[in-house]
Order: sequence, then C-alpha cells, then structure tokens
Amino acid sequence: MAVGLILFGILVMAFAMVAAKRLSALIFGFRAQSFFLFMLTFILAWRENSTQLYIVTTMLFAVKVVLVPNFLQKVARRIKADEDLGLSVNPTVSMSAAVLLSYMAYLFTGKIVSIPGEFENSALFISLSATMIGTFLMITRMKALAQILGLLVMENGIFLAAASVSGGMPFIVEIAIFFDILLVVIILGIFVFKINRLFTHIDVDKLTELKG
Amino acid sequence: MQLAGNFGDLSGDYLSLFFLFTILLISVPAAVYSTGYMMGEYGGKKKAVLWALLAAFVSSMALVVLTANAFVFLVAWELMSLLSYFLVVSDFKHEKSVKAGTIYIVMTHIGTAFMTAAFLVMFRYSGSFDFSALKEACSTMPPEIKNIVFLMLLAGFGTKAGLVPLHIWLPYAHPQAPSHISSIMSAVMIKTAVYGMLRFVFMILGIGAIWWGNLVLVLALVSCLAGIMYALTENDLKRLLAYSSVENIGIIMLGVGASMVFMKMGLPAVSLLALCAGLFHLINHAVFKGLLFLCAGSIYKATGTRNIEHLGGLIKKMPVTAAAFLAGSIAISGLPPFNGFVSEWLTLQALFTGAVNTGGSYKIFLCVCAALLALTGGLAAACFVKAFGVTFLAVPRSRAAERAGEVPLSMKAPMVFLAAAAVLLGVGAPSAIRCISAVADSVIAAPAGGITLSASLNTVIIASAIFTASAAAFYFMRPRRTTECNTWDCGYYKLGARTEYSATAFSKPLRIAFGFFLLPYSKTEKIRDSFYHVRSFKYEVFTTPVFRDYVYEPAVKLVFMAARQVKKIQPGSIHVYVAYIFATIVLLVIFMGRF
Amino acid sequence: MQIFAILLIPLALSGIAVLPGKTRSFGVFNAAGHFINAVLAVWLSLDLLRTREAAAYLGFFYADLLSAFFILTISVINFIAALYSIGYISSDVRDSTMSERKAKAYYALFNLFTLTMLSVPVVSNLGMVWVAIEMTTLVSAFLVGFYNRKESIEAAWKYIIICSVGITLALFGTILFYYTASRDGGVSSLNWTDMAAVAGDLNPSILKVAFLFIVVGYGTKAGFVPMHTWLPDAHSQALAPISALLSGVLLPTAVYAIIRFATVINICIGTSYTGNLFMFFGLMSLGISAGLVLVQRDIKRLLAYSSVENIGIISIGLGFGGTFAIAGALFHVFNHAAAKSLMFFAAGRAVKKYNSHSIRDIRGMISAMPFAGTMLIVGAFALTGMPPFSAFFSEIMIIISGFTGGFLFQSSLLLFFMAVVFCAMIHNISRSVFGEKPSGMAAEGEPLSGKLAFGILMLIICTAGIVAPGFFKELLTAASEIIRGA
Amino acid sequence: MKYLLVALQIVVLIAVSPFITGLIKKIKNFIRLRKGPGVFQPYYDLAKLAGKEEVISRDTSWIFAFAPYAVIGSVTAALLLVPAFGPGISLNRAGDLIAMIFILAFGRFFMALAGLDAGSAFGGMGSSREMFISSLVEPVALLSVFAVSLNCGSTDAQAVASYGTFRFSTLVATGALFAVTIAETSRIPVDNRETHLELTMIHEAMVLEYSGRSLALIELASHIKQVLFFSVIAAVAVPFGNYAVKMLVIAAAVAALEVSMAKMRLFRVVDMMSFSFVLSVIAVVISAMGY
Repeated sequence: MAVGLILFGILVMAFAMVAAKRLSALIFGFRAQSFFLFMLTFILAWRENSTQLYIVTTMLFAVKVVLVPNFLQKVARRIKADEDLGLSVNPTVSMSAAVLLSYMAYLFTGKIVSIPGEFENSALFISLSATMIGTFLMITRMKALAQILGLLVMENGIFLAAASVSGGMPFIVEIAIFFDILLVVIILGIFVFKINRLFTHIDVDKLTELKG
Repeated sequence: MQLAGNFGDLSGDYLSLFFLFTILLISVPAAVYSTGYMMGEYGGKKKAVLWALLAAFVSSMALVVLTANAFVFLVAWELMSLLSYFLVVSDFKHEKSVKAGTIYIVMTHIGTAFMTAAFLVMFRYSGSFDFSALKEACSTMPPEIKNIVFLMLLAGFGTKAGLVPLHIWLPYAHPQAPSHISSIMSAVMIKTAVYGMLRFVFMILGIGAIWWGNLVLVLALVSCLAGIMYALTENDLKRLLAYSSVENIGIIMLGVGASMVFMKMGLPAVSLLALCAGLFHLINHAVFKGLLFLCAGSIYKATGTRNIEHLGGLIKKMPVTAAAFLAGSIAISGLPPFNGFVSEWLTLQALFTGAVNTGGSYKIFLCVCAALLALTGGLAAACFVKAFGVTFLAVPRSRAAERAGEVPLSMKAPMVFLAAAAVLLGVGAPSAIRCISAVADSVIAAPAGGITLSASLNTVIIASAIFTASAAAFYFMRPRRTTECNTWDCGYYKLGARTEYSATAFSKPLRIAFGFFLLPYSKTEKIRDSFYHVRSFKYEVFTTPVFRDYVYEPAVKLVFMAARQVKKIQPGSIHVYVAYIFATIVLLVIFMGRF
Repeated sequence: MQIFAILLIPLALSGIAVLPGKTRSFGVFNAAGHFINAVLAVWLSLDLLRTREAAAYLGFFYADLLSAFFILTISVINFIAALYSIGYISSDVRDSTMSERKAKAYYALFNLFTLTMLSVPVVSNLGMVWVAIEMTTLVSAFLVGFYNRKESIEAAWKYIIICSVGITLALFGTILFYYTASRDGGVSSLNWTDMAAVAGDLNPSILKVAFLFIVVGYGTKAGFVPMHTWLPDAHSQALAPISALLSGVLLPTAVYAIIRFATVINICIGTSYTGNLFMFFGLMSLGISAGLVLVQRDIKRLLAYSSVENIGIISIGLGFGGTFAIAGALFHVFNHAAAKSLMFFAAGRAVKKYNSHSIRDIRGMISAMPFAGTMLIVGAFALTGMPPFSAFFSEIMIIISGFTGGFLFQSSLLLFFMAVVFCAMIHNISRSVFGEKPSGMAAEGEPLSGKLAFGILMLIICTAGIVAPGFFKELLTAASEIIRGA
Repeated sequence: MKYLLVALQIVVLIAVSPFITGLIKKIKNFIRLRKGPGVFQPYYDLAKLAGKEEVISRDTSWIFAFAPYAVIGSVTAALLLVPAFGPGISLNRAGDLIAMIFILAFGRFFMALAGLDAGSAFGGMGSSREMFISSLVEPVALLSVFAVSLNCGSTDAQAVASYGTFRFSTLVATGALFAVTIAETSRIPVDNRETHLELTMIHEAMVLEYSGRSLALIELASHIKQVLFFSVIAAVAVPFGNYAVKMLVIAAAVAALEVSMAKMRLFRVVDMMSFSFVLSVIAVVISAMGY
C-alpha cells in the first residue's frame, strides 16, 4: 500500500513538473520526485535487508535529493537565470500530452512486456511514464536548465525501473551510475555557464547556428 | 572468410591477347609521344607523377583484359577508372578539368555499380569468381535472371564504352585530359567495355534471347547517329573526336549486336562474320582515333587552342602532323584503302548476309541498320572534311595558327607510326581478317571454315588501281606551267581569314537538316553606332545536347532537390533532435512485430 | 595482463600531461606511449588467437577476440591521432590559437578520452559498458567545446544532451535485459557471458523490446539516423585529431555495445530480428546521409555525414549476418577508421590554412598544400570504396554476402546509395582539392609528425585490403564467429 | 584474257564518257528546240583545258594539286568493279557494289578538301553542300544496292549482273538508284552544272578555283562517274537487253528530267532523298515478300 502511494507520488510529481511554469517549481518537483524514489528504495532495502541497497539508498538521497537540486539552484542563481522555462507548449496541452504518454506507457507495460506481478507491473508503468515525461520536458522546454531537469527525470524513471523491476542492479553498476549522473549534471552545469557567458542567455532553442 | 577462386589466374585466350595487343599498339606510341608533349608543359615532379600514373593505367587495362577472375576484373576495372580520373584532372588548375573528371568518375562509378551487381548475381549461382565457374553457373541460371544480369552488364559496360545515352562523360573527359591520355582513353580504354561485353555476355552468360541483340543494335545505331551529329556541329577538335568515338563505338557495337542476333537465329557463320567486323573496327578505331588524338595534341601544343575556328593553314606549318591527320581522317571516314573502310565494309557485309539469310521483318530491320550505318559513314566523311579542312587548309584564322611550327620528332614519330598502321591494316586487310576471325572464333563456337563473305574484297587491288590511275593521270596531265595568283575574289579586294568559310558555316546545312535532333538556336548581338550603321555584329549558333538537357540535368536537379529536402531534417534545434529519438523509439515499439 | 597496461598507459599519460614541461616534448612522449599501447593491442590479439579463449581478470575485466579487435582498432587510431596531435597542437600553440595551459589540458583530456574508449571493450559487465560509453561522451564533450567558441559550445551542448537521452534509453534496455536474465534465466548478473549461457531461457518478447531500446540508445551514440543529429555538429567543431577519434573509433565503440546485446538475442531467438533492425537502421543512415553529403558545404560536416553513411554500411553488414558479412563489417570498422582519420587530418589542415570550413572557400589545396591535398583526394577515394584501398574490400565483402544471402533488395539499395555517396563525395572534395588556390596564398608543407601520421594511415589503407597480415584475418573471422554466437 | 577485257572496257568507257555528256546536252537542247553545241563538244572542252596554263591560288597546299588525281583515280578504280559490257568483265575479287560507293567517296573527300583549300567562301560553300548531299545520298545508294543484291544473295556486281530472273523489287530499287545517279552526277533537280550562280551551285562552287589541266581532269572524272552510274543501272540493276541502248535510254531520261524540272532548294533535297530512301525500303520489303 505504502509502495503504491509512493509510486503514485512519483507519477504525480512528474505531472507537476509538466505543469510547472517556473524554474524553482521544476527543481522542487524534481527534488520531491527523487525523495519519493528514495523512500521507495528505502522500503525495498528494508524489505530485503541488504547492505548494498542501503548504500544505494543513501547515495540516492545524497545525490538526487540534495546535491543535484542544490547545484542546479546555485547555477540558476549564479547566472541570474530568469525563472521562465520557455514553454513551447502551454501547461494545459502539456498535461494532456503527459497523460497520453502515461497511457501509452500503460499500454506498453500491459500488452507488450506483460510482466506478471502487481508491483513490478505498476513500477514499470510509472517508470516508463516518468521517462517519457522527462523526454517530453526536454523536447518542449527551451531553457538549458529545464533540459537538464528533463534528463534527470528520465534518469529517475530509469532508476525506478532498475530498482524495482530488477530488484536492484549489481552494486558496482549502481554506484557507477550515480557517479555518472553527478558528473553529467556538473558538466552540463559548466556548459550552462559557458552558454550563458557566450550567448548571454540559456535559451538553447536559439542555438541553431549548426544545421543542415 | 575466404573467397573461393584463383585470383592469380590469367586468361591467355585469343580474345585477351587481341585486346592486349590493341592496348600496347596504342599505349606505346602514346607514351613515346608524351615525352615530347609534356616537355615544357609540366614540371619535373609532375612529369614523374604523370609517368607513374600512365604506367599504372596501362597496366590496369592490361590486367582487365588478362585476368580470369571476375573479382580481379572488377578491381582492375575500378583501378583503371581511378587512374584515368587522376590523368583527366592532371590539368587541375582549370575548373573545367575538375568538372570533367567528376562527371567522368561519377558516370563510370554508376556503371561499375551495375557491373558489380551483375557479377554478384552471377556469383550467387556459382560461388566462385573464376570465369570457368561463372560460366558453368550461368547455364543453370533462370532466364529472367539472365535477362536482368544482361541489362545490368549492358548498363555497366555501356557507360564505359560511351553508348548513347550513357555517353555523357566522353565529351567532357577526353578533351580535358592531356592528349596522349585522351588518345589512350578514347582508343583503348573504352574498348575494354567491349571486351567485357564479349567476355561476360558472349562467353560466360551466353546469349539468352534475341531481344538482347536487338537492343544492342538499336543502341548502337542511336550511338552512331547521335555521336556523329554532335561531332559534326562541334568546333572543339578534341570534343569532336570524343563524339566521334561515340559514333565508332556504335559501329563496333553494331557488329557485336548483329553477332548476338545471328547467333540466336542459328546463323553461326554470319554471327562470326559480324563479330569479326566489330573486332576489326575496334582495332581500327583504336589506331586512327589514337592517331587523331595525338594529332590534336600536336595542334594544341603548337597553337595553344583546340577551337578549329581559330586555326587554318597549318598544313604548310606542320606538314607531318597534317599528313598524319589526313591519314586518320581518311581512315575514320571509312574510305578505301585505309583500315576504317574494311571494317565498315565487313559490318555492312555481315548485315547483308544476315538479311539474305533471314526473312520478313528482320530482313528489313537489318537493311535499315546498314543504311543508317552508311548515313553515319557519309556524315563522318563530312565531319572530317570539316575537321581537316578548317584546321589545316586555307589561311590561318588567328595569330597562334600563323606562328605555329612543327612538333618535335618524339611527337611526330608515333603519329607516323600509327598512320602507317592505319594504311597497313587497310591494305593488309585479308591477313588481318584471318587473325581476327581466329579471335572471334574463340568467342563464339562457330563452324569450321572461318568466315564466308558474299563478296570478296581485295584492298590491294583497289589501292593499286587508285594509285595507278592517279599516276597515269599525273603522267599525262602533269602541270607544265602554273601561275600563282590570289584566290579569286569576285572583285572584292580584301579576301582573307575573315572571309573564309568557317566550321560553323560548313556544318550549317546538316544542322538545319537534323534540326529535329540537334535543336539549334542562335544568339545575335548588334552594336550600333546609329540606327543605320551597325558597328559590329556577333552571331553565335548553338545546338542543344538533348541527352544532357533533357535527361541528365533534370535527373541531377531532382537528386539535388531531394537532397536539399533531406537537409531540412537537420534544422539545428536540439528539441527537434530529442523528439526524433523519442519518436523513433515509440514507432519502433509500435511496429516491433514487423522486424 | 596486457589489458591493464593498455588501460594504465593512457591514465598515466593523462596524469603526466598536467605536469609542468614543454607541450611539444610531451606530445612526442604521448605518441610513444600510444605506440606502446598499439603494440600491446597486437600482442593481446596474438595471445588470444593462440589460446582461443577469452581472458577474464578479476571477474570484471574481460577480453575475447571481438574485444581484441576493437582494442586493436582503437589503439592504432589513438596512436596515429597522438602522432598527428604533435604537429597540430604545437602549430596551434605557435600561432597562439591555444595557450600552453590549454595544450596541456588537451593532452590530459585526449588521454582520458582514449582511456574511456579503451575501457568499453575490456569490461565484461554490460552496465559498466554503459558507464564507459557515457564517460566517453562526457570527456569528449570538453574536447568538442575546446575552443570555447559559440559554435563549439553549441555543438558540445547538443552532443551531451542528445547522447545522454540516447544512453538513458540504452540503460532502460539494459535493465530489461537484466530483468529477464534474473527472472527467466536465473542469473543476477549483467555479464554477457552469463547471459549468453542462459540465453535459451530468456523471455523473447522482453528481449525484443529491450533490444529496441538498446539499438535506439546506443544507436544515438553510434550515429544511426535519425538519432545522428549531434554527430555533424560535434565532429565539425572538435579538433581534427579528436574528430578522427570521434568518427573513426567512438562510433564503432557504441556499435560494439549493440553487438554484445545482439549476440545474446541471436542465441535466444535467431538472427533475423537483430538482422532486420541492423539493416533497417543501416539503410536509413545510408540513404539520409547520402543526401546530406551531396549538398553539404562544410567540409568537416561532410566528413561527419560520411561517418553516418559508413556506420550504416557497417550496420547493414552486421544485419546480413553470416561470418563473411560480419567479418566485412568489422573490417569496415577498421578501414573506415583509418580512411576517415586521414580525411579529418587533411581537412583539419585545410580548415586551419584557409581559415574556413566552407568547401567554396577551400580551393586548390593541391597547390597550396600538396601533401595534405593529395591525401584528401586519395582519402576520399579510399573512403568511398575504390580499389586498391582497403574499404573496397570490406564493402565488397558485405555486398557479396548480401547477394549470396538473398538480400537482393537491400544489397541493391546499398549499392545505389554507396554510388550516390561516392558521387557526392568526389563532387565536393575534388573541388576543394583541385582548382586555383587563392591568390597570395603561399604553398606549405606538412610537419614531420603529420607526414608520419599520414604515411602510416596511407600504408594501412593501401595494404590492408590486399596483404593483410594473417593474424588480422584470423582475428576478423574469430570475432565474427563470436558475434554470430557460434 | 579477262584482265585484258577489263582494261579494254575501262579504256573504252573513259573514251566514251564525254560523249554521253555531250549527248545529254544535245537531247536537252533538242527538247528545248535549240540547236546547241555538238555531241563532241566535251572533247573539245577537255582538249582546250588540257592545253591551258594553270592558275593556282597562292593560299593552296598540295591537297589542291593532288585532289584531281585522287578523283580520277577513285572513279577509275570504281569502274573496275562494274561489268558494263557483259557479265564477267569486272574485277570481282577487288570488291563489290558497296566498295564502289566507298571508293567514290574517296575522290569526293579530296574534292571537298580542295574546295576548302583556297580559302574562298565559294569553295567552302561548295564543299559543305557537297558533303551534305553526299551523306544523304549514301544511305539511299547503299539500301538500293542492298535491295538489288538481296535477290541473288551477293553484293558482288558480277553476281548481281548475272542473276537471270527479273524481280519486281529490282525495278523499284532501280528507281531509287536513279535518284542517286541524279544526285551523284550533279544533275537538276539536285544541282545544276550549267550555272555559276553562287546561291545554287554545289559541284561547280567546289571546283571554282581550278583551271587548266586540273579542271580538265575533274571534268573528265565527272564524265566517267556519270558513265559509271549509268552502267550500274544498265548492267547491274537491269541486266537485260543491249547495253548501249540502255545507256542511251538512261541518258535520254536524265535529259528529259533536267528539262522538265527546276532545280530544288538545297533543303528540298533532303525530302527527295527521304523519298528515295523510302522507295528503296519498299524495294527491300518487296524483296522480303519474295517478288
């Protein structure tokens, strides 16, 4: 039951991020989603009572709930990015699209993969929804920071799949992936700085010098 | 992992040797010629590169005709194209050369793609690239596959040979290459395509249906006529010669196509005769076209121009070149007793014998073929009267032509050699035909007894008759007293280069008569001092190259248009790019069952 | 044990790079290090060929003959790129396009980049393969955005974002693999050797879906159309030696990852599913890139699209299946790497000399820089598969298997698109190489290191098809046997 | 013996050839109700020209001087191949009717070059038109020869001449051959030898620069060519009846045609030749049908 609620929370947060119009809301949404994810993994770790999963849970908390959102906020403050996300699709349409995507994810898990087991099925559904919504955010939000967040939402979705469906990946892989996410965010942050310095904005939609 | 087959095998049959002989017959004089031609034209380093390329080019051609393995054939073929490309663009500072090279290599490569496909379809049945294995496999091939293979081979070899409508590269590439290279390319390289046709269609694939021959015949006729008509209206000497190569390839393929038809009709003797005619014309064309290109090179070297409208009177300045060019012109116009005559005569004989032995519509078709070949011959004579007359006779039309001087011995000697070969192949035709019929015999299994002709030909008698009659006339009517005077001027006092008949004017009747194909148009430009007084008047006449304007250019335009549309998929927006990935995965998942 | 040395040498070199010292001398040192690496790679291949057994270390590092082939290709190209870098970087430093400090950073990043690439084929864990590939993106992003110009930063951004999206999907695919392996196969492991052992028990429909994610995910990195979009941007903006590495070896590295997954699936459900997908993406890449090469005006983007095209050919070769086709595809990986490096090196010189990327501006290279110009035109022919250059042989291997395998339609399309690309390539490159050089431009030779790099590549290109050493042929055959799952 | 006969035939035909020209002129004048010159006038003309001093343009080369000999040589050589006086009197080993067409082209080639040699616009115009018309005539000539020869299965003049049965196709082909003869002998309606009007002349424009002995040679050559073509029709295509009578009939027909028609515009010749071409195709068709 608790697990179901948490999964629901992850999905709701994904929707909330689609509805978000401001950067801080987006970052908050991500933090909250990560927190739900943390709770889920914690429950899983507690159930299986595995040390490795506890370590993963801790890292999740550290990286996704604390470090990354803080870093992004810091970047946003440093470059004095305005709060606007550069929505190319307004929130209402975005929400409808997100619902549609979730429905597709639902169909996909039900029909194509057909994994037995209530929890695994819904976890896969939620994780796919989150992944697709993350992609959707990346496609429709014009600002560089929003794209980073979209990517992170995708990663969250994948992590959910990894954590629940497979009952946790091999430990070293998990660690490497966390390390990797941290690195991605930092490097992307550096590039956001560079973009801001060279272009005096972070509107990546206007980065169309290279084409054809 | 290993390809089956013997890659080192060489084929030493008569066909290979015949082609090897032809290659060497032209390449060696051309190489000698190049020593003089390149002198002062290129620097030492570049000369060395050109020499190396030339040697490699000739070797690759030799490998093409000698190998007994289709894979090695393909490699050698590509090498030949590649090396000749570099030779074509050797005057790389000119935009034109680069363009010519591109057109050449592009056309050739498309042809090679067809060839490759044909080889691989055959390979599918044989599992080996050896000629013998391929031949065996082809006997078990279903007829419809055979048809496809034949069409692909025809497209592949036709491109290299310059069969209309695949001839488009010839008038670009041949003029732009250095003359000794144009000579080799036009005289022998395009012949390797005929070798390919004989080797792969006749000997390996086997003639599958009579329409193969008909198709080749029709293409050959179109090549003959289109080639010579373009040559007639051309004023750039080397382009003229290139178009004339299209015509002559047509004549060769006429023999080859007729041979295919007769073979399928069950007339092996006539088939042999037709093939003989084709092969004989092949070596003849090699000789005189090689010669003519070398002469054109000498003219270019001496005057710096290839436009015959700027030449004239060179016969007095360059007597040896003129004589050599005259020999080439007579030969290429198919006039006795030179070699071109014999092979054209043989082709006509083959068509005639075929017509005698067949009935109904084929009789008429073959007769019309012969008539059109005669038309080609007549037009070729007109074309080379123009080429020789305007270039060498009368008064020089430019300063460059006035100042021209004879070329050095290293350039003269090869020309004289090839001119002598042209005479020898003509006068010694009976022996030459015997040799060639042995070659043709190795291609098609014909009944014993060699070729049979419906009429005999002895060029020695003709030659001696002409010679005796001329000499007798000379003896009795030799001029005793002559007076030198100006050309009759109708009372106009300023006769000179400007009042001479120009090349454009010479070809005008034909341009008008064949206007339905050449689509001529003209541009005039008047500069007036006043309404009544025109200070200068410029008149230019052009013909429309229909194949270029109505086939190739639209096709190329279409391809570029499509490519530009494709370019739009990359608009530069990262959001679109991410959407692509998203859409791809979604679509793939939806259509997963299809894979 | 060579594996450790192969990984440690670049690591050490990247450490040494940041130490004080002259850039030029470090460049030489660097090249020497990579030379040793290449020799080690040959040694490793010979070792593995002798024992015919995969070498596993610590349960984490793993090398079979397929890995050995990739290690060999990567390290050879690394060495040549390192060699070429000497002259390239010192000329940049000389005309102060690059500060001494940046040059050091370059070498450090260069070595990190090679390290990440080399670590892809030597780990047995598919999760670690994922991590390594992601790392290649992150490290090379700095090399793409190295000049800190607007375009290069834009390219770097697109590069990271698009590749990260792709790679995230690949992770999802990996998880699905892991899921079915642990549930149906009963092995809680991401080692493909373990998975391959139980491949028969795995759930086919999950594998199929998983493979879609893998193909799209790693395909993004490999440059399959339509996920290739980052590729022309990144390749055109990176430094010339890095462009060569990106195009020549980074893309095949991603293909390597796909191959590892495909092997497992091939054992489970046969080769037709993966084969069809490979052919689909191959033909798509080939067709689209053919058009793009034709109308491209930027010489480095042109080469980048040509990489897409060649990845397409490789993919089609993998799709045709059969030892001969797969060996051809692997051979093409090698040939493409060599020819493309040659082209990028030459194009890099041209871009520097003419100070423009545009084919319209780059004219008469053969007069302005005879050596590089000759290399560029010869490279163009080598790349598009003209004999006697090696790419011809690999391409013909693929086409032959296509025809004999009954893929007549696909092979015909392959031939057609290859012809189009050939035409497009020669059409564009010949105009740059030939013609009149801009007035007032002085002719310029090639530095020794460049000449050496070009010379080695030329040697490889000219001889690999005709007189490849026996061990190399064996390596290809053995590697393709591994891919087929035999 | 045969060779002696052939040699005799050539000598006789050459000797008679100017007479035919004179005869045609006489018949024309007779139809026009004029007196006109005598039938031997061409001989007088030749003799007069042969005795005259030559005037040669200083822009010319050896081609100009050589061309008349080439022409006379080629027509004489062509004459070898025609069994005029009866079957058997020709050098059948030397060639056939096809070869004859090509041999004649040899002389024409040099004549056309000579026309260009002096650098006069007239000569060039003449050469251009001559080559234009001859290239159109060539296919018709060849096809009619084919049509005539198809029945007996050989293009050898001898074999054709000795082919006994009359075939309808031969008659049709003879019509085409007659058109060829008209064109080749520069007769109205293709050309007009009696005028030197620059707009119309073809053959005369080409030889405009010639004088004296060279001109005599060229004149003689055209007389011989005329005899040659008449003989082809008389002896080969219609191998019945008396040779001399046939020659007279042909001469009369040519004369009648010349008188009754006006010269065609240059580009109308194309139509005439296409018509003749169709005629010879019809001959082939008829022959294919077995008539």
